[in-house]
Amino acid sequence: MPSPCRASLLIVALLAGGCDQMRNDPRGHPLPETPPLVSTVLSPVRADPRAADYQNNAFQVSNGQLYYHWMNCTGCHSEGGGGIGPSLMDVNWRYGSTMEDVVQSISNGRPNGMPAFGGKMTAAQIWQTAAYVRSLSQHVPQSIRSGRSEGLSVGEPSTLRDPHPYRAVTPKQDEATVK
Amino acid sequence: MTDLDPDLARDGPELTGEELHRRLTLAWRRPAGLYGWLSSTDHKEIGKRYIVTAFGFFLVAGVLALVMRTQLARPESGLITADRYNQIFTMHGTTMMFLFAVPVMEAVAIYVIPLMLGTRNMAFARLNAFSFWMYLFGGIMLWVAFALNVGPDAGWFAYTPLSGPEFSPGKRVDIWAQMITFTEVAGLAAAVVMATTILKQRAPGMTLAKMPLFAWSMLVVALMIIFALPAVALDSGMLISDRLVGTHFFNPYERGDALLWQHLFWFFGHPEVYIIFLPATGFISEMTATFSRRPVFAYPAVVLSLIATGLLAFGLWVHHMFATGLPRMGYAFYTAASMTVAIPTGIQIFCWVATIWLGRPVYRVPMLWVIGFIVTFVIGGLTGVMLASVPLDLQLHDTYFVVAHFHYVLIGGAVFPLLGATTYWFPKFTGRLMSEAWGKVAFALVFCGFHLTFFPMHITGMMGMPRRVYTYPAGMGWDTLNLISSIGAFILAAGFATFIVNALVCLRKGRVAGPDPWDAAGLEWATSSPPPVFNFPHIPAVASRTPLWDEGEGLPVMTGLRVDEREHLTTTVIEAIPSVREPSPHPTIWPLLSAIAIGVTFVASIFTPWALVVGLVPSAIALAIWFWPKNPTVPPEPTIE
Amino acid sequence: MRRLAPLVALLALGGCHGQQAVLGGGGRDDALFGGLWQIFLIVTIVFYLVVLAGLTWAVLRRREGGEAVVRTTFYIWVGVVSLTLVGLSIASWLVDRTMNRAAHTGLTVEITAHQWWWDVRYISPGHPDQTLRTSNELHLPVGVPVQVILNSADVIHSFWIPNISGKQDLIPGRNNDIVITPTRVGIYRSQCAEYCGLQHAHMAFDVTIEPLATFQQWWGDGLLPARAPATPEQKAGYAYVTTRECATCHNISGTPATGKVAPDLTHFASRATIGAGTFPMNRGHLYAWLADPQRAKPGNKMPEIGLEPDQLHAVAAYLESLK
Amino acid sequence: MARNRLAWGLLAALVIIVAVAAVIAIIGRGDRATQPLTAYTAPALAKMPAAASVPGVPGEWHIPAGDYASTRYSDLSQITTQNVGQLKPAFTFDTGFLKGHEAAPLIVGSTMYLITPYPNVVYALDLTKPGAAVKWRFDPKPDPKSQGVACCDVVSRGMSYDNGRLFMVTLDGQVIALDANSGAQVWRTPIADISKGETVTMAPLVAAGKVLVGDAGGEFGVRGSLTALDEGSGKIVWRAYSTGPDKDVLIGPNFHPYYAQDRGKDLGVTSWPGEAWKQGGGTVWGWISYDPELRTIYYGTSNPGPWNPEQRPGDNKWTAGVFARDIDTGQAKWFYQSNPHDLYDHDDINELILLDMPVDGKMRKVIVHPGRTGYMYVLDRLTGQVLSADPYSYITAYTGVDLKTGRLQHNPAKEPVSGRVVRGICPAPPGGKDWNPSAFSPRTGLVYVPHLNLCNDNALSQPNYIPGTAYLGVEAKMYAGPGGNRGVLTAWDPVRRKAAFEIKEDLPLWSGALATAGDVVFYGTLDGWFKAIDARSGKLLWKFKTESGIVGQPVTYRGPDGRQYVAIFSGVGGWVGGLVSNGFDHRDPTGGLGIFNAVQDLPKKSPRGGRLYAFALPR
Repeated sequence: MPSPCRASLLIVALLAGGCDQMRNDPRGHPLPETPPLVSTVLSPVRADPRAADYQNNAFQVSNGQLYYHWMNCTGCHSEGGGGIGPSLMDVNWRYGSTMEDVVQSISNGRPNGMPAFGGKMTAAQIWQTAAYVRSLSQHVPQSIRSGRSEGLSVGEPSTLRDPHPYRAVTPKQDEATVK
Repeated sequence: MTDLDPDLARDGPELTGEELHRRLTLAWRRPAGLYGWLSSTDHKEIGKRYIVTAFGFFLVAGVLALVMRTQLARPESGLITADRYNQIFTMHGTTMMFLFAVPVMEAVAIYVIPLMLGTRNMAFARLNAFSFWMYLFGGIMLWVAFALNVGPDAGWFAYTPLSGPEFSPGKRVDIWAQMITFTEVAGLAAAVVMATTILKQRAPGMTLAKMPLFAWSMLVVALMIIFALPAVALDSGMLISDRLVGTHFFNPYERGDALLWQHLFWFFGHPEVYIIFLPATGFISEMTATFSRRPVFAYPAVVLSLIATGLLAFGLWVHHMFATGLPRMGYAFYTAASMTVAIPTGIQIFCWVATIWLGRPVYRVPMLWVIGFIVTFVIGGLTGVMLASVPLDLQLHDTYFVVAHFHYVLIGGAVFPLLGATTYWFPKFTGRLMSEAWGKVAFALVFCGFHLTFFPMHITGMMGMPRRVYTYPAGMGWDTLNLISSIGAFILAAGFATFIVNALVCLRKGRVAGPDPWDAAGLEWATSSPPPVFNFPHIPAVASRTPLWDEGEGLPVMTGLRVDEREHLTTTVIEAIPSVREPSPHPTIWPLLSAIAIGVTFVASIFTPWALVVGLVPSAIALAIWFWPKNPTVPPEPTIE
Repeated sequence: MRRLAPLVALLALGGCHGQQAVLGGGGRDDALFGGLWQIFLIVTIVFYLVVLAGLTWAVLRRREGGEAVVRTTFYIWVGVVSLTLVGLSIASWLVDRTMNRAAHTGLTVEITAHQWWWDVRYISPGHPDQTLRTSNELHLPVGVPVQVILNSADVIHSFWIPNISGKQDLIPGRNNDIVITPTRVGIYRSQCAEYCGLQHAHMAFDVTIEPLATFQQWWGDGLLPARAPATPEQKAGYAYVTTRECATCHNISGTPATGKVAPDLTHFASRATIGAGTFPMNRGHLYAWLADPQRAKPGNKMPEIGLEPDQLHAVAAYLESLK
Repeated sequence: MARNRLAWGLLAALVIIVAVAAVIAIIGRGDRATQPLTAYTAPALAKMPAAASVPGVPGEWHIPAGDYASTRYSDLSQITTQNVGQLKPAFTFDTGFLKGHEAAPLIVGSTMYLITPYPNVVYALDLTKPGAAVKWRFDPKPDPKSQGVACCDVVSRGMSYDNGRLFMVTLDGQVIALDANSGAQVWRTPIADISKGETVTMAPLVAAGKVLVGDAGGEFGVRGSLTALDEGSGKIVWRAYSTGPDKDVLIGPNFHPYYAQDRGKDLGVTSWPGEAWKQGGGTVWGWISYDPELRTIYYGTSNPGPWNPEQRPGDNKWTAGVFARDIDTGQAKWFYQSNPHDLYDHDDINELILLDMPVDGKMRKVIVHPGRTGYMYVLDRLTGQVLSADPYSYITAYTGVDLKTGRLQHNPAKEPVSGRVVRGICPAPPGGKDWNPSAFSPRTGLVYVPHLNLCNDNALSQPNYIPGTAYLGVEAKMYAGPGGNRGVLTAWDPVRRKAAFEIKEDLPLWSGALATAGDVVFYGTLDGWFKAIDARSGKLLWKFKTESGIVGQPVTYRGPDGRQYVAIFSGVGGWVGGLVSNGFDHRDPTGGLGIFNAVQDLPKKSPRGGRLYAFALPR
């Protein structure tokens, strides 16, 4: 569709939640177009332009969901609830919750046991996985996330789920296992 | 309005001619200007809008088909990306099936049926207007989404789990599913209006046995819509709930089933293709009778075939699912059912050929389309019989053989009769005739282009080319055949373009047509072309199947309807004995506003399920005002002695 | 109208040669299909000619009347059409029954379809260590009925080797199966027949039908671990492939590369295509695929790794050595 | 109008009934012992084997299991059923760490030795001083990365003491020998590789001059093994793998398994597809028993990897079974696979209690072994024959054990299949009983089994093997079994092959048990209660609320002042307690490999903690 037609329909685009959210560019690193007006208003401007493109694009978040399961993240973090690793659905972030922090955690690992996936995954895969991880705690617009995954039901229908991030009870002592 | 003498307020021998025409126009006129245009409830205006919109979608979807054929003309061609091609073939299928085929048949019927039955307006006139607006908003939503790269890309029947939440990220399939909700509401509304008009508002004396065949086919189609469309509305509702809210209707892990989608969809899917085909048989019956100068041979046989087709259509949907691994004995039942549905169609073909054989055929352009229809559709019907057999279908299913089959039955079986009917009723719509010469040129181009495009597809299908591939490797033996198809597609497009240009040009420059240019027999040819806003000054009475041929000028009429108030006559279902004079609804803006409120609710519910709750309020208000009883200001009726 | 006759004849001829063609004559079911196809074709052509004849006569006839003869012809026509259809459905049912009654002789192949590639496991009951896993290729012994168990890991796909037998869908949550009996040695091509997303067009695999002995030899070779790298370039490629991104998804038996979610590469070079039918297997295409898989097959789950030129040569050299 | 009144009446009645039912249901839960309290004496008693006791002074505790036969019985009898009610805490010691404290304290002479969860600090407490002051402290400094590959909390299950030396293992798999007096390190030998997901959490067993340690990491696709190190030098004497060719598994000519299913050449390879045995699991992270007379050790191997059974067709030898090996050479004597082709992560590493027991009138050397499959196995120690296998917990996954062939019969309705959730599989992956060891009392002849009552829904998915990450392929959701109580203490009579009495507990029982000559049995609950019950009737005699959930192993000893002390660690953790020590989001029922869903109320009932409690009768 030639670009003038797209520009003329921008108003309707606001209604349809922005047209770049559905861009199905499989290349993995979409052209860093300026993110749609709507999302810049809601969230502060990012240091790395790639963050917005991965985080605001349903296709990238869906790929991130695939890699989250392929790279065995569910083994330690389950479907976001935690287990060996910490929970990714609540507001407690040990190493920061911005896209860049999550990408850092995935590619370089963390001292207390998070393995480094730097050599094992490409940059695009890491960015997509980070986008999905942040969608677990509702840091990604609702229209981007999928209703459910095709497997074991890991939660009740979204109308019963509370929409904002879950505020976990932070234990009184500090996080570190060693006093 | 001038205060009229109360006893002159009714049409009758003393109030007739010019004076009656003036008063009736005064009573049935709609307010002028845009507000009047938006609030019109006249079946002719709604019918014309429907036809023009449907043909608009037909052309746009046709352009998409050309893009697809250009991409497939050469192997491994990189003209468009895979994602774009998937969106285009989904939009082509969805637009053709949901936004063109079914609505255009209803549109022609909305215009022609009241004239055929000799009544002044359709039964639920405001519901009729509401149906058009819902259809229009559904179409606009789909195509705006396509322009914004949010077009659906899971195929026109969007099998789960590909169309499910995990494998179709984003809002693409939601838009598709919501479009289904729009078109189902529009389809059901139009069907209710159609069935009620045919059953309750026929001209006095037009018993069921004297009803024109097109009215019979539209009655069967209306009832089929009422039974079939809810299945897909439920299916798309469940898919939206799965995708947005997280229910598990189609998730095999949690007691759902991926095949549930297919069963529900095809339970609607197959009746849908007959909902498209049966009105076309109505067109063919009307045109064959007119241009063979005699009524259709064995009228009862044709009517029974229509009803049989309508009933059998609901019993054979599983032939779309022969490869999904259901029990083989069940398949044998569906093979038999799919074969049986060919019998009523075979009977109708015989009756049309017999009518031509028995009559003195006149080869005007509509008759050419009838001949083209028979030649093309029978091939489609026969390949359909082949696909009904399980062993053959297991090889041919989802290949280009099936693409050829359904284009033969849809373009051959429905678009050819539609183009013929448009040419046939064009003088009644516009008062002018389409040019015969350009009509023949258009027919030739469409006929040759069609066969050149779709016949080779039988062979590409036999050579193993699967459906819906955006490209194919070279050296498979498919290259030349695809090239031929692509060339044929452009010829076909040229044919359609010629037809459209012929229609547009003749709007003004066509030969002026009198009330009955083809010397046909139906009641629609008893009124002027284009008919006045109230259709008939006096409601005609009917004594046979071909009133104009039998009574000619001395068509008996029934008088007594009010002149200063909108009124039409309701007759009994079987014998069409006049029973009640009923007020017909006045033009009102509320169907449009209700459609806007409900439409916005549907679109917003794609983004948050709570929109359904919030949207309920404006919708309820609009509907309440629409249905609010208007106390009649006119003094009560003296009873007819 | 006369122009249709040659086209109809062409239909009968078409499709009888070619790697991926119905009536290819490579399997028992395809032969049964051929027989039934001939019956249906002849019957439908005859009926079509009758209709055309009737139409032509009706169009050219000038005289009127003759209601009675038309009425009797009508009854004959309805009778003939109904009987023919009944006959056709009985014939179809009989052929379907024989197709369905194929004996099964213990050779089982489990095929799991993924979004846009095929995972094939050869099962020999009672000997789990004989289980052979390959991807995007199918070797079968000629003349031996084999049960193919069909399952899908994501969406609905369709397993179809036109030269050998009809198709059967692979549906998640359902265990479909089909028994096919190849009857002619040769190499055929198969392609997914149910729309399954972005790269439905590039989801093909090659079918090699060979004598039983060759097949068992192939199966035995398949069980061997991958060949060790010989040349220094191959060693560099081995180092990259078994430690970096490739090992996370791909499996090469006998090496630390043990990923399970992508095609098996143990005997990659012995396959006929790259990327499930996207490219033929040769050096040029291997370079193109490794450099940018998204350009060749956009949307497929193999990301663009961005290999340096020397890494590209090393990896390509190592993969080519995996016969 | 009459119909209206009738309708309203019916509606009101219905509401009342529902309210009453709700009240009953609420009262019904909660912690109660409902079993009828009948005195129980077994006619013919099982006895402890003569040479079971560990060299050393009675009244001390040198290895976590108390003795080589793993009976956890102490013949101290100062605390009896009459006076246990007056037990008071004598002293407590805060370890300073907040993870799962699963270890058993050791008492040698007048010093108590403790090992904490990661970073596995060892404390020596001088019992002569009031409040048990710290004599010395040893910090092994294990690699912090090991915390990422410990499947079920960074725990340690204890140390072993032998002639002047303490033998411990760190989470990252380094076996360390310490001088018991000074705490100085004697030698240190690494036996596990955390980059492949291998850790060590078990308590090593020291016997016949050898330190026996196995690895852990079945959830990470590790290849299981048992290693014997020389007690003096720390050199590896022999290593027996649980999968692979016979020479790796130390299967030689004198290997005589009782059942045909376990006989064959290189079954460790032929019962696996392709090279799957290299990530085959079969780790050794549980309990080892030793029979000095036969110089034979008995231990169980864990679940095969990955959890998803469809990825590993075949019996998956030698996982989920019991090995008997010669302690000197490591050569296998016999093997019984209790769970061929495991479907539900039912390891077989539970404790193996060696007894001499009358079977069909004849005294036989047996092993009593409460399996994770929910069956109480009684095996013949010499041949590996299954003498009896009776369910001690609620089972739907299996229909029984065929004593002729020894094969476990699966219930086809409950076999996991891809593409569909299989529901109501009991017992859940932690099994009828997880690692927490039971105790045996020769005075009553009963085995006191602290176990679970959990079921689960199970869904298979596509697993991917990446070294150092979890290799599962299954998503599970666990919940309480029938009756709503999630834990049970069963007193099982191996001779009569049925339960003498049962005590239902609300939360899953994750602590070990201790039986004493005073006919008192001690165990702890997940919400912190340390309980003592009458060994014969199961009546609750005494309980004490500690600061955090108890997942440790109770021990008893005679203190320097001659009084009998009972010591227990209180610090919630382990697989089930991980949701408290790691934090967990209740909206994801598959958390913690599925177990967090069964104990969503635990964070409210048990805070984190890490403290040793020692109880004694008042002076």
